[in-house]
Amino acid sequence: MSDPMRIRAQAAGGNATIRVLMSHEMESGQRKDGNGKIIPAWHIQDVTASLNGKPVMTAEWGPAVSKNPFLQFTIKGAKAGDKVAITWKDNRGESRTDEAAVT
Amino acid sequence: MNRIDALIVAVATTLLAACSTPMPSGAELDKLTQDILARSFRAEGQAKLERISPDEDNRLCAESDQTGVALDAKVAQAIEARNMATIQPPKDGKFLGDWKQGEAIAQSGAGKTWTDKEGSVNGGNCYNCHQISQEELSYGTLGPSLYNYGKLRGVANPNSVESKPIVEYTWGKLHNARAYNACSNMPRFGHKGILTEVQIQHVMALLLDPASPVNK
Amino acid sequence: MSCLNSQATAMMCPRGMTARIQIALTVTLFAWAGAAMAQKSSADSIAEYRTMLQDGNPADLFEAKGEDLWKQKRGPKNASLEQCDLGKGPGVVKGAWVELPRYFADTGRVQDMESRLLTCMQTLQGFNAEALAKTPFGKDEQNNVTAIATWISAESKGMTFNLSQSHVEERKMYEVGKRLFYLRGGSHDFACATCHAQDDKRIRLQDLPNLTKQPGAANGFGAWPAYRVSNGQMWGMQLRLNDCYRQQRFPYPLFGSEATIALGVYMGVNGKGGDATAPAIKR
Amino acid sequence: MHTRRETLRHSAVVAGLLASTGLFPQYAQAFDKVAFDAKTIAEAVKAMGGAAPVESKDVTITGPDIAENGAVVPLGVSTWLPNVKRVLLLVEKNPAPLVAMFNLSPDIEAIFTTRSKMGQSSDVYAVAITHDGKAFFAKKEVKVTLGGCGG
Repeated sequence: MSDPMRIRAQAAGGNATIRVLMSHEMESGQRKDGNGKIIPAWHIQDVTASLNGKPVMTAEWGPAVSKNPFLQFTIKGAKAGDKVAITWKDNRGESRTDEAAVT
Repeated sequence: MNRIDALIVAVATTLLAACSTPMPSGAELDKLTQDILARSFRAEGQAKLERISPDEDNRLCAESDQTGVALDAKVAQAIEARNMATIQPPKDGKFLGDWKQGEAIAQSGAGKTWTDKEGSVNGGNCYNCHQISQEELSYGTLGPSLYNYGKLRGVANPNSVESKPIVEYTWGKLHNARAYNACSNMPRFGHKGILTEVQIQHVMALLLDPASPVNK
Repeated sequence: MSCLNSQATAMMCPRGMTARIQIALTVTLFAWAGAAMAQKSSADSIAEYRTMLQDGNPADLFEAKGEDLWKQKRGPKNASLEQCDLGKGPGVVKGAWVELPRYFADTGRVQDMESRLLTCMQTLQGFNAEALAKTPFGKDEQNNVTAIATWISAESKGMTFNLSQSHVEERKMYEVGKRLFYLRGGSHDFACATCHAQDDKRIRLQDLPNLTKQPGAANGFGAWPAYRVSNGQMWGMQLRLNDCYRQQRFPYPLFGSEATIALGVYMGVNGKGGDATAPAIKR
Repeated sequence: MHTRRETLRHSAVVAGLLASTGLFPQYAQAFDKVAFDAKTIAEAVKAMGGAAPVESKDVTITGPDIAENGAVVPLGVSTWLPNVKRVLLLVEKNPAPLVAMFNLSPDIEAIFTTRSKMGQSSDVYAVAITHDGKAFFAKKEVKVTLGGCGG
């Protein structure tokens, strides 16, 4: 099972800046193991964000995003107490959702 | 007994009570360090335990480093003489190889660790400590810059008679730096079998060949 | 607003930008404005790169996991680590790390954070400390030890180092650590001191802290556990020293060995008064 | 200052990179993004008509000039162009150039930061695609250095 994300959502100037750290290998599919065999790609493909249950952002990622990915974006009009939920899905079909309140 | 003396005695008594054993002597601490070394490491791959039993040169230099007391001039000379005696001129008489291969050797930091396969090709680690060519921005500063090494020393033709002293000195320095500076931090590339003679020839070319980017 | 910032340049305030966006962009564009300035040295560029990484250190992920592990009932005895004595009494975590390594009367040894954690995992949770010490880095329970160490260090973030030298065993370990620090060996004649006994030196582009005194000692010692960008791994001090010795071409130092703990005492005492910055992010 | 030739080259590179993602059929033309001479670039850009990517000051790319480690290179994209549907981050010399694509909504700002792996020094591009299919881009060179002892 994957480890939880760390989500920081800070309100400022009428917006909220969202910083997310995800726990994921993000294997590129370009590396070889000790026996010279290609290590298959294993990476997050889709990221979605919602504010109080309403979808606000979708993203599609390639295998080049770094291991244990970091994402920062800004939600308009979000204020303290609002709930931000982030979901990722990887190319193996695994997914994870975590939630944080705007502070 | 005045007040200060009384205080010292009181403090000393308290300390002694708290720590039943007194602080060992320097020699005892040296011995303890050796015992701890022996208990703290295991051999792994090609990194055998003999690597933590320093030779006399290293023992003397480490002691000087640690205590901050410079080596006696005679001791330093003896270290340099011992190391000078290890330097062999190139078997084929050629001091310079191919600077391009020398650049690759200077870039590589591989070799001799417990994760390196025994007998794999070693690098020279040169850029870790020295600026060499101007193109490589990622260079260390533990050693002096070697940019324009040959040019600054007036080496227009490495095969000329005029260039002979600097060519031979550079060969010796790469082979065994401790021959010129008893406690140099530079690895003894030839003496310790880190680089082969052919590899040293290539690094020589990187530093001394007028065609090398180092001398542009 | 951000345009009034002393760091801002006219470039940060392009026409048509709303005030709202300016606020949101301040952090991101700070680096961009810097990038637009002419003739920056490579050292400046590297410093800028490091600054960009500071916000969003994946060590946070390990810190959160470590806190969970500390509180979770685990091991053969199904107990948490909440009664673990890190030197300031059972269960006291805050401030513990800036006083480690220290002498522990119950084990009769000077222990660093990671070796002390093994003691607690054995006595409280019933794990076999010897087996844990032999587990390779990055595997099984070793990952958990690293995560817990990450959390413990984070609980002391910003505090200052204050290692004890009152016990004779602590003073002995300092002296042994000092001797080990200067020990030249391996195929390349390297000592810790080869790279870490001078000010303002670097290896390749990495700054080398002078670990023999302040501020280098706390800067170096006080940054680990740290997230290693190059391999995406979290490294504790034991692994940090292990890999130093690997690169020194020495044999393999055992996990929690007296040698690595003695070096911890040497660096930690030298760093007295310096800030604890762990868990940091490193190349 | 960019010469016209450079501008055309960048436009063609971006078109080629967009084509390589397989997400934009309008760019899926026979591009050889490596060996261009000025004439073919001009022709290629002309062939794309209105769809040719245009370098724009209203798109910004953020990133370091030098990355100490290619495993983690912080990259950001932002734009204040109207009518933008999605923004992309691309690394020209990566085996798969598309790092990330963000779809906009009225609820978020067009500002994103993430981190990319880079196998070597390369130009990196931020591209904004509008609802009517136009592409606007910004470019930056990022040098990747070798750090550490390398052992």
